Amino acid sequence: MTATDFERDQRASLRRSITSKVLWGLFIAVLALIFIYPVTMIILGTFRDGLPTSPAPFTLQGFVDAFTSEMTWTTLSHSSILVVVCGAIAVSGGAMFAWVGANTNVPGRKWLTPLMVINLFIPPLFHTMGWLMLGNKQNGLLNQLGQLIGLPEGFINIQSWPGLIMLLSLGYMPFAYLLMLGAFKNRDQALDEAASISGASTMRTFFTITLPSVGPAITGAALLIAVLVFQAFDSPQMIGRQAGIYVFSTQIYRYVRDSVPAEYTRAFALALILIILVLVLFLVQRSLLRGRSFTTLTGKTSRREPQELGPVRWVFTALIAIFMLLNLVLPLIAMIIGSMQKIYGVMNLGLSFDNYVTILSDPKLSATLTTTAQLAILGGFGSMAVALLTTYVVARRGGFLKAYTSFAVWIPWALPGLVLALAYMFAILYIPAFRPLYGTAALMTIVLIVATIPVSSRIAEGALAQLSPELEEAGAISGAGRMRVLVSIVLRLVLPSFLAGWFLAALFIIGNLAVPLLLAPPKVTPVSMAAYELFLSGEMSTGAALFMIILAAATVVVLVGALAFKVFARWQAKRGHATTSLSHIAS
Amino acid sequence: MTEVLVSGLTKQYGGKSALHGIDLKIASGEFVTLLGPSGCGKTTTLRCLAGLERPTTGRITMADRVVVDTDKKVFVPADKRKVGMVFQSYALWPHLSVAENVAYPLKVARLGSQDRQSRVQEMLQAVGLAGYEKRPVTALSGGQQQRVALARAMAARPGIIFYDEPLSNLDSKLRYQMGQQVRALHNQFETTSVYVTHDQEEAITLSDRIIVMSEGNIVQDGAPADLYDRPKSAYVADFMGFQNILPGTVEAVNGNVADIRVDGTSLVLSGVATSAVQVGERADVAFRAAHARIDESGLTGAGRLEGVVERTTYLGSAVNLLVRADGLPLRVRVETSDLAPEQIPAAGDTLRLAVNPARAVVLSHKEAAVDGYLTTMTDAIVSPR
Amino acid sequence: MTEVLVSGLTKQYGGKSALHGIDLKIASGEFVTLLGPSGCGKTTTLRCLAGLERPTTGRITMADRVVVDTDKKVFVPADKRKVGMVFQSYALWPHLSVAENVAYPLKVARLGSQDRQSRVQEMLQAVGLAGYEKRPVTALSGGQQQRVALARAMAARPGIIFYDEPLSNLDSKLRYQMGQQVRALHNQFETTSVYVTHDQEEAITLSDRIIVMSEGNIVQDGAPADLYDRPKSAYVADFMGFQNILPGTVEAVNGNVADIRVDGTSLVLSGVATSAVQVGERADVAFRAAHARIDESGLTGAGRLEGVVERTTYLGSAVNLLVRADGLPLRVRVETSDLAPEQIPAAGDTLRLAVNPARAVVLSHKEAAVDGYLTTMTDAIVSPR
Amino acid sequence: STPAAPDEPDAGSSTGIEIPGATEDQAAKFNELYEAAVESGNTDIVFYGPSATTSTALLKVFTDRFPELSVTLKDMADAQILTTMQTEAATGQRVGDLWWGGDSIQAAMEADICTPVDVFSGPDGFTPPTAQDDRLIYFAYRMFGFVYNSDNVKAADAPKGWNDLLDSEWKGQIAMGDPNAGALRHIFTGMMRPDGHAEQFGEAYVEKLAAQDIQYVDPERNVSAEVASGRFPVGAGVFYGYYLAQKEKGAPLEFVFPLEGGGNFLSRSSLCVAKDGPAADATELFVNWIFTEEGQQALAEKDFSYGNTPTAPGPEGMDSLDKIDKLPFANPDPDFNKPYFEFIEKTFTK
Ligand SMILES: Nc1ncnc2c1ncn2[C@@H]1O[C@H](COP(=O)(O)OP(=O)(O)OP(=O)(O)O)[C@@H](O)[C@H]1O
Ligand SMILES: Nc1ncnc2c1ncn2[C@@H]1O[C@H](COP(=O)(O)OP(=O)(O)OP(=O)(O)O)[C@@H](O)[C@H]1O
Ligand SMILES: [Fe+3]
Ligand SMILES: [Mg+2]
Ligand SMILES: [Mg+2]
Repeated sequence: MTATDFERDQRASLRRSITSKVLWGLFIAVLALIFIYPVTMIILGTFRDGLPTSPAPFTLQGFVDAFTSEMTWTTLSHSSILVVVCGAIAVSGGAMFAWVGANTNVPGRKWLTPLMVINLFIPPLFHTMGWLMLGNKQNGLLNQLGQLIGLPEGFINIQSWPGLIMLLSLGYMPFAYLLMLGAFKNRDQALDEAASISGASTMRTFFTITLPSVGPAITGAALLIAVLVFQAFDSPQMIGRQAGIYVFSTQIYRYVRDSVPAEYTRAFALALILIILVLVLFLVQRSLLRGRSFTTLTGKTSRREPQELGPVRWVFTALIAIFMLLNLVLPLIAMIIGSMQKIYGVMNLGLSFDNYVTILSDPKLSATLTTTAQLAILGGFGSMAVALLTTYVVARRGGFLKAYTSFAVWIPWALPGLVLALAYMFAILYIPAFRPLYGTAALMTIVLIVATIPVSSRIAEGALAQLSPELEEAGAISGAGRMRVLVSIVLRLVLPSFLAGWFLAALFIIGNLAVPLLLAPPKVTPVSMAAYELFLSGEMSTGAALFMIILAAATVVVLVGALAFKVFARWQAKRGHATTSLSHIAS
Repeated sequence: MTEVLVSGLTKQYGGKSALHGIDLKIASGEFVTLLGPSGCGKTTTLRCLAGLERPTTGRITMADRVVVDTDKKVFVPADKRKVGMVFQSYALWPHLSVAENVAYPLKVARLGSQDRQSRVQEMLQAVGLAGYEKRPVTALSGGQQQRVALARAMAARPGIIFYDEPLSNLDSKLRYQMGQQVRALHNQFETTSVYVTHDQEEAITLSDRIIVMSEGNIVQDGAPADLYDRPKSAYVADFMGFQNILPGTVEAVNGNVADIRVDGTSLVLSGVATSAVQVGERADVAFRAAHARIDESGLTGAGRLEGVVERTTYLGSAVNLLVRADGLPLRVRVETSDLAPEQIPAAGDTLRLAVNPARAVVLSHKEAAVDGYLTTMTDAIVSPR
Repeated sequence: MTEVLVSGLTKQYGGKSALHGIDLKIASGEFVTLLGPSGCGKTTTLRCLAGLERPTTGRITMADRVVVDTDKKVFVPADKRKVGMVFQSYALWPHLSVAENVAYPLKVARLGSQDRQSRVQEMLQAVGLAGYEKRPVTALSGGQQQRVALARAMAARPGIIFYDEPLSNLDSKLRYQMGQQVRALHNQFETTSVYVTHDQEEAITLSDRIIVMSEGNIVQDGAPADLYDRPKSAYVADFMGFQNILPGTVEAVNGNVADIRVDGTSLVLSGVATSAVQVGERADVAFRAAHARIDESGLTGAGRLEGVVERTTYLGSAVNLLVRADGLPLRVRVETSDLAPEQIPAAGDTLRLAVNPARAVVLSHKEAAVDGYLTTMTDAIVSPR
Repeated sequence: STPAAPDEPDAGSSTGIEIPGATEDQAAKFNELYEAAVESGNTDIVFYGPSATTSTALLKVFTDRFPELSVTLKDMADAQILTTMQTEAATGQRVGDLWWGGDSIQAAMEADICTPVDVFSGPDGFTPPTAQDDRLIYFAYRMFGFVYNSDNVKAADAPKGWNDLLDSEWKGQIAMGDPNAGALRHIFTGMMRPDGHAEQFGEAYVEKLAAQDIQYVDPERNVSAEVASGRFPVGAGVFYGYYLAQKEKGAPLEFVFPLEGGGNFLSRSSLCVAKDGPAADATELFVNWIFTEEGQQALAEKDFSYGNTPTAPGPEGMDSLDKIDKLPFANPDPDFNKPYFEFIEKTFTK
């Protein structure tokens, strides 16, 4: 051994350790800036009235007001009812469909995943608008049909507690389904067979074995769905006032939009309560699962044959059909009709394509389409990239880095889009150097990315869980450096999931209304906002047409994507590679 | 307590047959093992018996009850058959504790809580897991999980228990212990057991009877010693660990002993014919590595040969030799306890060997039920023990 | 080509030590096996050597290069060490074909495309997978994947290759074949090999030297035959398959042979002391089931005993007996080739046995590095072969 | 760039653009501003308003007149406009040029957000009514009435005034915007104010109306569409412009104004001009254009409002302002409104 060799290695070791410290420091700082710092604004905002730029003093008033106001407790109880009831329905329904789709021989199960994915295309705004036309008490299409067959007048009233519950429950079911599908696909079906051998009937097996054995997936999905219901804005906003239902997101909206001047402290105090609630939910889920490992117990996997169900399977087929009818077909039909009416919901003025012509010939409206496409593509990519990076750090690192990163990316879970947007606005106002960011598309894009992180993270987790660290270590052993391993092995292997996640995140960005509402620059109008503005100005039928155009565009993207995927898969199959499918987004 | 009768059992997946008409009779209290290579249909047979799979055609009766009769459209599903099963993957329920796992079948059978508890205790005692009741099953080692699976399968005292490669995930020490436990519990509770494995040692050690399967058919069926000593086909011989299987032609028959000239050589080996053979007929002669001995007698003739050691592998108590005799590679195993260290043959040594004609077998090609098997067998030339 | 020196290697996870100061020297071209039960630190040692894990303290040099020196803050990561590794899970990259997998390390090493192709060809030839270049690795059987992993590890001609239980996923036949291939390739390319397994047969068959580990320490280190015949502690003896390990007191010492009175009985057994023992000292006597023989001589004295057969297990070429002698359960294995069928002992028979004193070993308690091991050993009373 | 050539040079235009009804001085000033705007390149005026887009047609008249200029209309709630303009003022990232809204323009109350504008146009001697140190400029009045579905309700049966709404026939049938927001709460406040119609309506009336099981439509602007679609037979407190937008599409709608028995409400349309707005010249030009003959005409025809100049025409077919029994205009002072708003909120919470 020559001294110089040794010294070289020693210097290289030092250099590596310094570079890695610097890079990690940078990583920590960026996470702090993007995820943690803006949220501290909420706490600050709770105690300080007005914008950060105004010289308002610190006050406990908003906080006290929030807790002494009866409205706060009404809001809390209404939100809680919705979360518990809708969460329970969405998750159990999603679990049932996931089980049907993954584990059984129910006819029509092959259609479930594609239909559920299509279902995700329909943003809540349009879903609600569709149902308003179908199910309003006075002249909803379904009520009119019902009257023809002799049902009592107004037998369906969508603008009511049951109506809102149905909308939210069914609305989140596709997402719950996709969250749990993977768990049902990967579970060992022998667990059910063992119960059957023990003499348990199919029903008993389902409730005592099948469901509990996917505990983490179910509670994980339940947590996410609960958070999403807490944050739900569009449906409660459009239905809640009529039905006298007040929830966190709509109340916060009222405080910052309908009170003049905006009551920030009350809004932030509500947001703080919401954050604490979500935190409690999160801790409950953690403690439920603590000390248990649900990983598959075996080395060898057993066969995955669908479970043979008796005639009962036709009941499930019927359930699939009913669900799709209620959640996809009917609202879509309503939207198609609505998009061709002169006045949304007015039949006797005839149907025409005027609204489509209006959109395509109005440069401002057609510009929203390109704006949205750009936002969705860019934001979806950014969201998936950030999710993948942070999830990777969480999966491969221990100690502080892991805890810190998972905490940071957890934050957007707890914040409704509106609060998130407000927090970012305050955050840039506080630091003069950031102020030029105000009113830029960049800021809106960043916040949209952050808002989509919970969804993208789920997908990234699923993708990385399948990636054994040994695949990377094998790369290191082969002499490849970190970056090379990351690019040539990790990225390459998660590519299919990445693409699926990108697409899904893009969809969520298209559907996001709360963030653009606060942060969109006047000349950058995403479709969700354009549609909401059309809705606000009584041009709902033009809004419906706008949605149909977006849906058509998304369908084309999916079809082209699916086609490309098929070609790719066939090409891979020729080389024999196993390819991962879009249903990957499931876990 | 449970006799099983199977007749004409077939199972097709898509258009492909996995079972080609199995006929089988399992006596009450018998311990029967299905043995065969991967993909031969062992699991399928077991699952048809357990009711987890719907046979394409066939009839199965269990303790005088018809559980499957495809002609009469009878199919009793698994939960109505009162059977037990140990899954290869254990299939323990991760959300339940050890005691809850074992108690589940008892709960389903509506056993009183008092009885249930004492039965769970008894079963855990039997598998040596008393004191583990409260543990989540995920916090157990592989062997312990295996034992819980066993206790669960037996808890409701089913008349018949199915085991699907229950030990294949264990290391050899644990495998042996657990095998013994399975057999002990079988004896104690007088159940009927149907056991699937692809490990011949396990099959021999545990079973009353072994059924060797190949591509959806039963190729031989008999007591372990029978199969071990007197395989009827090259297929079974290979499976039973005959390391040397040499094709040739019958030169002479004396009673049940036949002499075979090995193809392409001048070697003549004698062995017991496991079915009638005639002079001039094609047949294989097969013998175990341990049934050739170093022969200092200087005699020549059938069963004696000379060869050069090509490779010596030290195994502890024995050495494995690869000997080339008349161009033919032969596997020979010599116990070192018989030899001084300097006597251990080394590569390059010339050895004279004698094959024990009472232990070698002559296998008529007529019994080679599986076409084309011989051609693929070259892959299996060397076997570990 | 690569000598490895390890000194004072420790590794802590959280506050818990997985390695307690390993000192090790591996000669260039040696085939060394780390042997030990699950959790004893084999993988950790291997990963520290490979650079996948950062040791807590210690120094490692590899081919005269200091790759780890925690005092001087030197740590050369895996990608700079020029080593090869075969992972237990193969760790093949599913998005690459067979040839691409093998070519990856060569690409990283900037080998020209011409050379690369010919090297890949050569490696695939060596592992018997020529013609499989274009296949995706996912379309290979387990054994074939294993061989690709092997080819990949060796492709860049690293001076040292690490194997982490590379064969544990394979069935016994394939395991044997692949083990031979590993060794053959080791010889052919003259690499240094460090091999991890928990299977003593595998360790004995393949290695030049075996290192037995227990709870983060090395407990014995030597040639396979050494460990097989002369374990120094009950721990190693058990691991090496001594089915009978009996605690007792030294009664007499003659040269290196000692007589032990087994606790609680009047039995006296002789064996070779593997380290110095004195009369009156506590020691174990251990012997293999195969080293007791049926003894018709009628003699009595050290090493001779009488017992009643409690259980007979037919194994094909041998029977395992459980014999109760003076209250002590002993495992004895009798080759059936030595016996007529009617001579095979049955349960209830009284047998006279002799234990070969040249094969039995006497193990001083001082060598029982692992405290408390003897008390837990009762679990391991019976070993399969 | 040169301004587009006018059809025909006119006395009122010294350079390019003809300003109908403007004096020569005024026209010169207009063209000066126009040139300055065009020269600076800041030709797009950004409007913030709770319903800025309803003025699209009005602004078309303006941009037709000044073809190099354009407008961007941004609908936002009052509170949000305030936040936005405050933020823009604080960050210096000015985007909006103009707050364009109804009665309660808060931005004008804070000194740094808006700025006074010199109004030189209009009839001789005219100065528009202003408030908040001239930062807030009133330019028109918008009327609020009832709508009814003419397919389902005969003109004779339609409610003609607020008291008609108390008829049991309309229980559960009246569509209304959120009484806690927009113009409605100023209507109810006006009914209760001692300086308003307290003795005529008062709190008792408001309570009786709330007991009619009012159906809220969110947003308020959709009341006409909902009545047009047949969901509700009548809507109350509806801005005339919202009604006309649906009517023009052929909706079976009729508007009732003025209402019998008083209770007519007019909101004062007002604007405030952002301080340091990017298109300052164009904005000043626009504010002045509103008070020209053409601007006032357009207000009546396109925005369905009563203009603010003495000669301003009213919307077609409507009585002139002085003939209408009006509720008082909204009071911009939050402290003044507080007790009324609280009463309204309490009364209308279901
Ligand atoms: N669900 C299925 N669909 C299609 N083919 C199947 C299915 N299950 C089994 N097979 C085929 O049937 C044949 C028998 O399979 P089986 O599982 O019974 O084999 P086995 O003897 O248990 O093998 P192993 O030892 O590998 O478990 C195989 O060729 C297998 O590929
Ligand atoms: N990443 C880790 N974090 C904490 N403890 C660990 C980690 N890796 C290993 N250990 C612990 O260190 C000890 C040694 O583990 P190691 O993996 O080296 O065992 P092994 O001998 O390879 O066992 P096996 O045969 O089961 O693979 C064990 O007690 C293990 O639990
Ligand atoms: Fe084995
Ligand atoms: Mg099987
Ligand atoms: Mg290990």
